[in-house]
Amino acid sequence: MDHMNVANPYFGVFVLFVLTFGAFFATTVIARLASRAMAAKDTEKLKLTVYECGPEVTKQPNRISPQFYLFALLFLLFDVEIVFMFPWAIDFKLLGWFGFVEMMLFILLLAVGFIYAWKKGALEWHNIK
Amino acid sequence: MEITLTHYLILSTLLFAIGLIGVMRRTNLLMLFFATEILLNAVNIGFAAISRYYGDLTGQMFAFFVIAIAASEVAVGLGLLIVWFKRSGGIDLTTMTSMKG
Amino acid sequence: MELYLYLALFSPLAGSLIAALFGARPKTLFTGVVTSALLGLSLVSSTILLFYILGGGAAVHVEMMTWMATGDLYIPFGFLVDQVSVTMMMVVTVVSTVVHVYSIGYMDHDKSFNRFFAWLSAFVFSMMVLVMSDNFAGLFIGWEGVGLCSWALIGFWYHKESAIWAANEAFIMNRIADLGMLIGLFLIYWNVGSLQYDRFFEAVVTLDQSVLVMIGIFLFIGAMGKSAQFPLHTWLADAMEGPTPVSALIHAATMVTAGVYLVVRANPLYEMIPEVGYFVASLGAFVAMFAASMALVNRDMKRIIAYSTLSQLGYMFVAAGLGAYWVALFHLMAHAFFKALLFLGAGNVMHAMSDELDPFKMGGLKKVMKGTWIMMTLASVALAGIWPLAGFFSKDLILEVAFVEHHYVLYTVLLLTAMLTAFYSFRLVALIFHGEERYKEYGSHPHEAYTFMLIAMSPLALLAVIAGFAFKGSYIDMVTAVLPATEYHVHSPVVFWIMVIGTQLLVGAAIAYAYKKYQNAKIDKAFEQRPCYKVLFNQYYIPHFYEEYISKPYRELSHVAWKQLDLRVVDATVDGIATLFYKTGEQTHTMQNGNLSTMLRWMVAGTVLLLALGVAFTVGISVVAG
Amino acid sequence: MIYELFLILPMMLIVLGALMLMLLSHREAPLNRNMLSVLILALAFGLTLSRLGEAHSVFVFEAIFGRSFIVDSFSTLFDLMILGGAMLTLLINHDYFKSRHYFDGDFFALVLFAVFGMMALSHAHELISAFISLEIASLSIYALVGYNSDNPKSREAMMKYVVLGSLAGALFMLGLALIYGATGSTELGAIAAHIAAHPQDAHTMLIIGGFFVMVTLFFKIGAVPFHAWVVDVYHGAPLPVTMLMASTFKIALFAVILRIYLGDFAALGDFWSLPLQILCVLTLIGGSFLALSQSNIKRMLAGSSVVHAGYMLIALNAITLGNFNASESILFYLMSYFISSVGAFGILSFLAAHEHKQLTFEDFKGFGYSHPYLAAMMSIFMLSLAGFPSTIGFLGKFYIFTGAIEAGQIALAALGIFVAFVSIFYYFRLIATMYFYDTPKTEQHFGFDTTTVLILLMAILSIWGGIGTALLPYLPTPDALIELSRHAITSLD
Repeated sequence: MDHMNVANPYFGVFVLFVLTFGAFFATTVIARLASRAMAAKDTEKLKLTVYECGPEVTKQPNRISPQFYLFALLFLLFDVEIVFMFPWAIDFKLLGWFGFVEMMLFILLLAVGFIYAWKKGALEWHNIK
Repeated sequence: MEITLTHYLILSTLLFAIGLIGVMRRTNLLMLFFATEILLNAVNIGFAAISRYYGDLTGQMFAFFVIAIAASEVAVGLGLLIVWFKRSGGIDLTTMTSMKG
Repeated sequence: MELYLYLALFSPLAGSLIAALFGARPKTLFTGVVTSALLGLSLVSSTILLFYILGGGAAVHVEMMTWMATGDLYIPFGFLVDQVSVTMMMVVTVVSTVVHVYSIGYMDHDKSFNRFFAWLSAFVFSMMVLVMSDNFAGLFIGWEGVGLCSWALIGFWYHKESAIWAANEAFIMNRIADLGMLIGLFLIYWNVGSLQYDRFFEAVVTLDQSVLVMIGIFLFIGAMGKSAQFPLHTWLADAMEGPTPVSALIHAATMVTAGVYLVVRANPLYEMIPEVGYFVASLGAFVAMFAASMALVNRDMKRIIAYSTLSQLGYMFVAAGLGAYWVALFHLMAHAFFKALLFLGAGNVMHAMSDELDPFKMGGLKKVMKGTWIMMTLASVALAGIWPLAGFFSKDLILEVAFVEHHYVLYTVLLLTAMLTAFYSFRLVALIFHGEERYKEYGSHPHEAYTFMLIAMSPLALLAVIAGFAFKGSYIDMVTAVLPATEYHVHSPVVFWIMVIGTQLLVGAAIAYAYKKYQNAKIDKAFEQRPCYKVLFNQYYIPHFYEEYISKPYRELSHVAWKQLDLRVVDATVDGIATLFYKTGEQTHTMQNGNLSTMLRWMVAGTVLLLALGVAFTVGISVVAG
Repeated sequence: MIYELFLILPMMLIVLGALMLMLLSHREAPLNRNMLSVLILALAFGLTLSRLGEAHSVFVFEAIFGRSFIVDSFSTLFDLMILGGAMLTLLINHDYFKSRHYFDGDFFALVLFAVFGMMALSHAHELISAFISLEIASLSIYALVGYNSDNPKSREAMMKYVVLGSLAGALFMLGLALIYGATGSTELGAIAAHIAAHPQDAHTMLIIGGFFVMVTLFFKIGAVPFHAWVVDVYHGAPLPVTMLMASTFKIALFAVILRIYLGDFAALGDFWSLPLQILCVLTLIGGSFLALSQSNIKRMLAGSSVVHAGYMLIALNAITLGNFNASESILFYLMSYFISSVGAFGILSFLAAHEHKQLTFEDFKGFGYSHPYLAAMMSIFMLSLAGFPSTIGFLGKFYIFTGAIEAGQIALAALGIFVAFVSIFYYFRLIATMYFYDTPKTEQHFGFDTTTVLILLMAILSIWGGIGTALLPYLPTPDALIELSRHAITSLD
C-alpha cells in the first residue's frame, strides 16, 4: 500500500488552512468594504430614528416554552444512540448471545439515563412556569 | 471522472475550513455550535472515505463515535444556551465579557 | 566535637521556633530571654570548637544527610568546621548574642516583640548554615535564608510605606545577584559534577581557564548583591529602615560580609584567575572611596554608618581580590565588632532622641549619655584605624598588601579613604556628643539606655579595643593553615615606619579637622549650595538614575507592552489586514479581552502557526534526507 | 478473566458509584454525599494501591476491546495520583460544600464521571478510546464549571470552555483522521510498528495528524497560545472544580501525553522538538504575563498554572530529544505542583466558605495577623510554587532543569530559571500583602477540622518533600517517589 498516495493530497491540509485564514480576512474586509460602500452617506441622525410618533418596536415575545427545547435535546441524545444499534441489528445473528448481552447492557445504561431524566422532572410537559 | 479518495479528502478538508471560518467569524452562539458540527462532520467524511479506501470497517465505526460525541457536546452546549437565553435574553457572544484581564 | 557543631547550628533554630510559637501573641519577655540563652549556648559551643581548632585539632566534617540522591545526582548535605568557618561562627555568634540581649531592651515597647525574635534567631540559623555548609548548595540555602529573613526584618515595621519599599528593594536587588550566583553554581555542577567544596577545589586545576573565569565572575555577582557592591549598593542604605539591632547584626556585621566570605571560601578558584581577582580589588577600592564620600555629607546617622559599612566592605574586597584572603577575613572580624558596636550606640542615641536621625538636631549628648558616648568614640577610633585598636591592625594590613603588591593606585585610593573614614566618623561623634545642646530647640528629653543594654554592648567594646593586638598572632597561625599564608611585609623598615606613622598622622589630622569643623557647627547653608555637596548628598544621583532609567522605563515598557504591543500584535496577526486598512477603533482587542471570538481566533492562529512550523521542519528534514 | 476483572474493578467501582449517586440525587440526602463519594474513591484507591510496585502490563479483555485498553504499572501510578487527587480535592473542600446550597448529589456524580474519564485516559492505548475518555472527562467538567447557573460568571466560563473545547475536540478528530489515513490504525502499538517499518521522511501526514492531536492536549493543559480560556474558566468555575481542573485533570492529561510521547511516537521525537520549544517559550513568557497582571488570587493562580504547564513542557521537550529520564521529573513535578496548589486553593476555599470573600489581593491585607497559621501555610505554598529552596517545588524545578540541561537544552533551562525568578514577584506579592498591612480584625481562632487538617498536611508535605529525606530515616522520601515513577515508566517500553 503506497501511503504517499494518501499523504500527498493531504499535504494540502496545510495549504487549505492558510487559505482559511485568507478567506477569513477576505470576508472580513469585503464585509466592511461593502457595508461602507452601501451605507447611507448621509448620516443625519434623524433619518435613522424610529418614524415620528411610531412606538418603539417591540420584540415578539418568545412564546415557545423552554421545556420544548429540553424535550428536543433529550430526543436528540437518545435518538443518536440508535446509530450504535443499527450495525448490531444487521449482524445480530453473527454476534449471537455475546452481542445480545452487550447491547442489553448498553440499553440498560441508556435506561438509567432515562430514569434520571424522568425523576428530575425533565419530561413533565405541564410543569411549565 | 472517477471520484477517488483524494476528492473525498479535499471535500472533507474544505468543509473543515468552512467550519473554521464559521467558528472565527460568527458571533451568534447558535451559529458557533453549527460551525463545530460542520467541523466534526467534515472529519466524519474523512473517516468514512479512508475506511472505504482501506476496506476496513473500523473507520466507519469511528464516525459513529464522532456522531455520538458531537451530539453530547451539542446537548451540553444547547442546554447551557437555553439557560443563558432565559437569563440574559440574547445569544450574542459579544455580550459575554464580564471577565477580562 | 560533632555534638558542639550541632548545638552551635541548631540552637538558634530552636530559639526561632519557640519564639515563632508565640509570634502573634503580645509581648512576652520569655521569648527574648529564651532566644538569647539559646544563642549563648551556640556561642559557647562555637567557642569550644574554636579552642579545639586553635589547639591544632583537625577540621570537623560531618555529613548529616543525603539531600538528593537519584541516579547520577548525589548531593550530600554536610557541615564543615575549619579555620575559616570557625572564625565566621565566632563573629556571628558573638555579635548576634550581644544583639539579642540588647534587643530585649531596644524592642521593649514594640508590640511585635516576639515576632522580632523569631525572625532574628531564624536569621542567625540561616547565617550559620551559610558559613558552616561544606558545599555550595548548603551555602546557597543559607544565602537565600538570610535574604528572606533580612527582607522580613527590614520590613518589620510594615506600617511604614518606606520600610516595605526598602524591604522589597533589598530583596529584588539580591534576587538579581542571586541569579548570577545560581548560574555560577550550575556551571560548577555542570563542569565538576558536584557542589562539594573539596571536590570542586580539587577539580579547579583541571578546568579550562575560560570556565573558571565564568564561574568566578558569576559567583562574584552573587557576592556583589549580598555585600552591596556597586552598582547594586543602593539597597543597603535604604535597608536602614529596619530596627537598629537588625542593622547592627545583618547589615553591618554578618550578612553583608557573606560576599567576602564567599570569595575567601572560594580562594582556590580566585587564585587561578588573578585577572578577576584584580577586578574584584579595583571594584572594592572604588566602592570604598565612593561610599566614604557619600558618608561625608549625609545627614542621617544610620545612613552614614551604612555607607561606612559599604566602604569597609570595599576594603575587604581589595584584600580578597589581591589574594590576601586571611587579611580580608581578619578585617571582616574586626569590622564586625566595632561596626556592630557603632550601630548599637546609634540605636541608644535614637532611643534617647525619640527616633531622631539627624545629627544636626543633637549635640552635647555626652553629658546625658556617658556610656554610649564612650563606646561610640571607641568604635569610631577603631574604625578610623588608630593604634592600638582593632581597626588599625586590619586596615593597615590591607594598605600594606596593596603597597607590597605594587598596586600603588589602589594604595592611594585606600589611604585617601582612610582619611575620609576618620573624618566622617568623627564628624558624627562631634555632631552627636559635643558642642551645644541643639536638641533643646526641638524639645527632646534624652536619657541614657537601660544599663543592661550597655553591659550587653561592653563585650563588643572590649573586642573592638583588643581584637587587633591580642589576637593577631594566634589568628594568623590558625587561619593560614587553610588559606594561602602569604606574608605581606614592606622590606625596608624605614618605608614601613614612614607608612605607618604617616597614615596615623593623616588620620589624626582628619579627626582633628572633623572636630574643629563640626564641634559647634550650625548648618552651613552656603556649603549646601555647592554642586559637589549636592552630588554627594544625593548619593551621586544613582537612586535617581535607577528610578528614572530603570524602574520608570520598565513600568512604561510593561504598560506599553500590555496596552500597545499586545494590541498591535494581536491585531496584526488576527485582525491584521483589516486594521491596517480601517481604524476600527471599536474596542481594543487585547489578548485577554474576555471575548470568545478572540479566543477562538487565537486558538486557530496557534494551530496554524504550529502546523506551519511542523511542516516547514519536516519538509526541511525531508529535503536534507532526500 | 477474574484477574482482568480485578484489574478494571476500580474503574467499574467509580462508574457504578457515579450512577448510584446520580439515581439517588433526587432523594433527600440520607447521608453526606461528599463523604459517600470520597468513600467510593478511597475504595478504588485501596484496590489500585494493592497493585503498586508490582510490574505488570496487560491488555484487558483483548478479545473484546482489542488492544485499546491497557493496565500497566504506568497507568496504576497515574490512577493512584488521579484518585488521590480527587479524594483530597473533595475532602479539602468539605467546608465549602457545606457553605453553598447548590452542591447536590448530581455534583458528586459528575465528579465521579470526570474521575472515570481521567482514569480511562491513563489506560487508553488507542487514540479513539483516548478521545472518548477525554470527552467523558471534559463533558463532566463542562457541566461542573457551569454548575452554579445562578452565577453569571460561572455560566460564561462554561460557555467559553464548551465552545473552545469542541473546537479542540474537532482538531483532535481531524488529527486522528490523518493518522488513521497514514497508518490504517489508531492503536498506539500499530502506529509505532508503522513508524518503525517506514523511512523517516515518509511520515509527513502522520506528523501533521500528530500535531493536531497534540494541539488538543496542549489546549487542555493550557499551553500558550491555546491558553485563552484558562484564566476565565478557572475564575468562573466553583472552587472545587477549579482545583480539580488545575491539578487532577492535568495529571490525567500528562498520562496520555507521556504515553504517546514515550511509548510510540518516540521515534519521531526530532520532528516535535522545534515546535515544542517554541510552545515552551511562549507558554513560559505568556503565562508569566498573565499571572503578573491579575488582581484576583484565583486568576493569579490560573495564570501561574499556565507557567507550571510550561515547566513540564520543558521536560517534555527533553524527552523528545531522547532524555527519557525527564519523564520522572514530569511525574515528580505533577506531584509537587499538586501538593502546593491544592494547599493554596484549599486556603482559598476555607476562606470562601467561612468569610464569603471575593479572594482578591485586597482581601488578604493583614491576613498574616488575622489568621497567622493559615497565612504561614499560604506562605509555604507560595514559596513552594515559586520554587524556593527547601520546598518540594524547588526539587521539582531542579529535576526539570537538570533534565533539560542533560538533553542539551541549556537555553530553555535558563529561560525556565528566569521565569522562576519572575514568578517570585507575583507569589511574593501575596505574601507581602498578607504581612505588610495592618488589619482591623482581631486574630481568628484556628480550629482543627477536615479542611484545615488537610491544608496543614499539604504544608507539611511541601516542606518534607523539600528537605525531609534523611531527617526521618524510615519514612518514604521524594526519592522513593522518583523510584516509583521510574519503575512505572519502564512498563511503557
